Amino acid sequence: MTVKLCAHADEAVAGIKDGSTVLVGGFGMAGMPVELIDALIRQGATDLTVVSNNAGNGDTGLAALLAKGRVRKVVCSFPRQSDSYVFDGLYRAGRIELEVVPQGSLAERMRAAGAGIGAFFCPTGAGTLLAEGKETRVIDGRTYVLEYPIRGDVALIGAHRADRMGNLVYRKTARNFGPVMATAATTVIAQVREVVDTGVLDPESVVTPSIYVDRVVQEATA
Amino acid sequence: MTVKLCAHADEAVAGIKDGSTVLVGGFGMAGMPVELIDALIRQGATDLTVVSNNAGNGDTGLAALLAKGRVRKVVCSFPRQSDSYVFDGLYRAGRIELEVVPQGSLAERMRAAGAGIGAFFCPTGAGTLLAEGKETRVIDGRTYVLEYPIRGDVALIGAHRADRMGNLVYRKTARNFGPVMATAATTVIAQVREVVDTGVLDPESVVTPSIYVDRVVQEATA
Amino acid sequence: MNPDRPTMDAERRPLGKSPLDKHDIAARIARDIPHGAFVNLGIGQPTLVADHLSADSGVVLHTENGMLNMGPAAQGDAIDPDLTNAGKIPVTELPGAAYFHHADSFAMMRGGHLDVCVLGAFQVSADGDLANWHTGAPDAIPAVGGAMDLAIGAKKVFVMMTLFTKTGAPKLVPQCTYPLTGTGCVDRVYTDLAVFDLTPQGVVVRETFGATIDDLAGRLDLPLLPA
Amino acid sequence: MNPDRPTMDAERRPLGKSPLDKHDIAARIARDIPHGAFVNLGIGQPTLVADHLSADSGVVLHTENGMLNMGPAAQGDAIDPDLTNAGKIPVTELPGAAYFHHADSFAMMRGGHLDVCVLGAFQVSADGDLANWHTGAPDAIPAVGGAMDLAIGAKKVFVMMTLFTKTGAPKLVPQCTYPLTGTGCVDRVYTDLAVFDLTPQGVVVRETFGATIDDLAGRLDLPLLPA
Repeated sequence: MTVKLCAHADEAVAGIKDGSTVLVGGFGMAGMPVELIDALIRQGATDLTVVSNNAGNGDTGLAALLAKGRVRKVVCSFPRQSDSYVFDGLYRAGRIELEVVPQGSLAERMRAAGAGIGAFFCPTGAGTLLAEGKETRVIDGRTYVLEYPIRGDVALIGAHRADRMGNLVYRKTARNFGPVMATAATTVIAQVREVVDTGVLDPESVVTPSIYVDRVVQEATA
Repeated sequence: MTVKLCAHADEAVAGIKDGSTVLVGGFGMAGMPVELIDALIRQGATDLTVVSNNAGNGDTGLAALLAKGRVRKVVCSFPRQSDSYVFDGLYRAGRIELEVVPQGSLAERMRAAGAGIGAFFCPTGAGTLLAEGKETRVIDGRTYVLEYPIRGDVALIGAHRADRMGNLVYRKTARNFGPVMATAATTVIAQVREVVDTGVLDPESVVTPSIYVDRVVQEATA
Repeated sequence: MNPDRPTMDAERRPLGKSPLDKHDIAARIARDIPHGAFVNLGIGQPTLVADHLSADSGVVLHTENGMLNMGPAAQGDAIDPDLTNAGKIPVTELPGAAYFHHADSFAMMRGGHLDVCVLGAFQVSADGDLANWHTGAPDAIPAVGGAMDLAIGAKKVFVMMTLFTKTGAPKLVPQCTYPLTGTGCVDRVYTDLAVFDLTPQGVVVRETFGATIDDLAGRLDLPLLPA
Repeated sequence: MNPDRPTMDAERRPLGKSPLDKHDIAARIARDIPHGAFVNLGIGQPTLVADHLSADSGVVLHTENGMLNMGPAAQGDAIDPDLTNAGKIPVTELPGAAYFHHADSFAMMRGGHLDVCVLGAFQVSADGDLANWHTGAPDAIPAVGGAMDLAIGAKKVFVMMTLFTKTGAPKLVPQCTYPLTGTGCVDRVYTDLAVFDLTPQGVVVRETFGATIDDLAGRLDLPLLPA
């Protein structure tokens, strides 16, 4: 349905419910939707499951959401970083759940959710701790692990530009998880640096077509 | 490995072996690698399995390859067209095998081959003739069919422009199966309208990165 | 789209009084497509629906060969062999269009992102099974295209068909006898004589055209519920 | 890349006479990367390999966060927060680069399209099992990143590590004691003391640096075969 152009990040995150699964884009700071995360902190939803590559850095963004006790579970590939002390503390205190997923399986499981795939046999992690308890199958002599989709109620992503219909383009490696998450969530909210008129973006270069995007907000600091 | 820029389509298709599975791009004439197919006819490989959306039109291109008795089996979504008389005749005479695959499953099975997925549960076709004999599973109340990858020994695709490294861009709906087939075959051969210097294509807009492309030839008629 | 606007062709008979022709059915379907919906129109008669969507409907057309925001058929110099619809007919692009490859296009369909698709049918069963790809004739060459993907993918699947074959056999049936395209996938059936909702409670007649529910009940082999 | 060219730093000790430092190992690995190969260099020491690839090597670097033809680390004004490598360090782009999203990037890896990846390791077993993501310590927070995807994806997986830990324990072992990253996935191990091929016949010593095969055999708990 028609994209909603929001005047402020608070409007963009309105209505996110307690208990939601929130997909959060970005790889390090590249593509991280910082203003949307800050708005989510103000918005107040709690008991969240956050799916993101990392589990927060320093004291801002995701780390600040975690520090406020609003996240029940993190699904990510790499929680441990030099400055992931907020997550580390919560985890060691038993105050947050963690599901570690190999980075490619994390992306592919969200792609499966967006693409209507019920489950898929993936070679990654076969024979490792991360496949324990999962169904496996040998296909053509190779062992695969059955992986299920990861769906979001909401996706918060950062993109470079949107047009007024909600088509998105990204910039360099800030693209990362954004396009995949945009396919995998019921409500997709994009923070962009610039909103341009419809027709300005080259149709050959649109990465996330408007069909996937529900709300767009231009960065206040852009 | 480094892409080979070929001076002629005959050079581009050299070495295709009897018994190969050949993925052929295009949807109708859009994206159809006509010069590569003509070169394959001259090249002589036989006992081929052809994977393509259609099974040839009129008397040229794929239909001409079929007419010469060089194709053992066609895997496609839509063989029957107003001018598919070459295929129709061979099929009714029992001289060619046919595997009909829903169009999206055809694309997704090639994507799986390119993406290292061993098999996937797909909702398309569940409960129909095309799922007969296939493993099914109910996941979250919905019935899925287990589909396996389709790999090519060779892919013949049409693209708009290539750079000298082999990066490809397409044009409008001529993109169709090309990018997927490029990921799914051992040797990927692209017919393009123009070869440009490396650095000319916008890195944000490259659709098929050079890693997937083995040989490039500029159309003689371009 | 203004749901109250009349059909575009002023010469058409007013709805409800007499059976609809294919243009009337297309107009009737267009009225039910929500503003801003993402829609795929199947090959053949369903493409007529596009003619009845007003410019301000905000409806975005998808074509499974890799495009969103497809425009009308191309004429004259606008014909571009690189730009066709799923029926391989040259079309145009509207501002805000996007192109993508086949795997992405069908991921979009299969993943449930399209709001509506409109398909033709040989038969539809009371519980929403669809048969539209294969007559089952022994000498027929099977060809499915994207029909199965469309049938299971869109949030709402509308069927557009005549209610009876040329020989008078019902096409809305208790059980399909033709090979299925998908099971339990059809939400609503638009025909020349009536519009039917296929619900868990049964077949609900939403509207009739030149026929009464009793007329229809006498010719169909399944129970009909009033709206 | 000219496989005969010397290491780039003329001050390095000649190979073969004495143990290698990490720069020497990186240079040794660079020599074995074929011209025009598509290569992923793991986070940490493997990134040093890039310093030893000449401009005419034709090697194209992949970074799993969505880029091919990555250039060297960015300096000064070239630093762009939108352009980093998998270690989140600002990098540059070379002509012929391409960007793609995470699912496409890992499809590229998992699908076997990379020619070579170079990874660090805690342990490698004789039959190619790799342990490089988790110490197994009870208080460790598990974090795998893209290690498991890289381990099973590339056509050739090279490991770069010291042959012994700081306390002298072998890292090339009969069976890994640390949690595995992948099974049977390592093709070759480059260390400070030797280069090993892991073959179906056993561990083959291709080359030694300041040690003899007998020296190594005495310190490793597995049989070694000469090249």
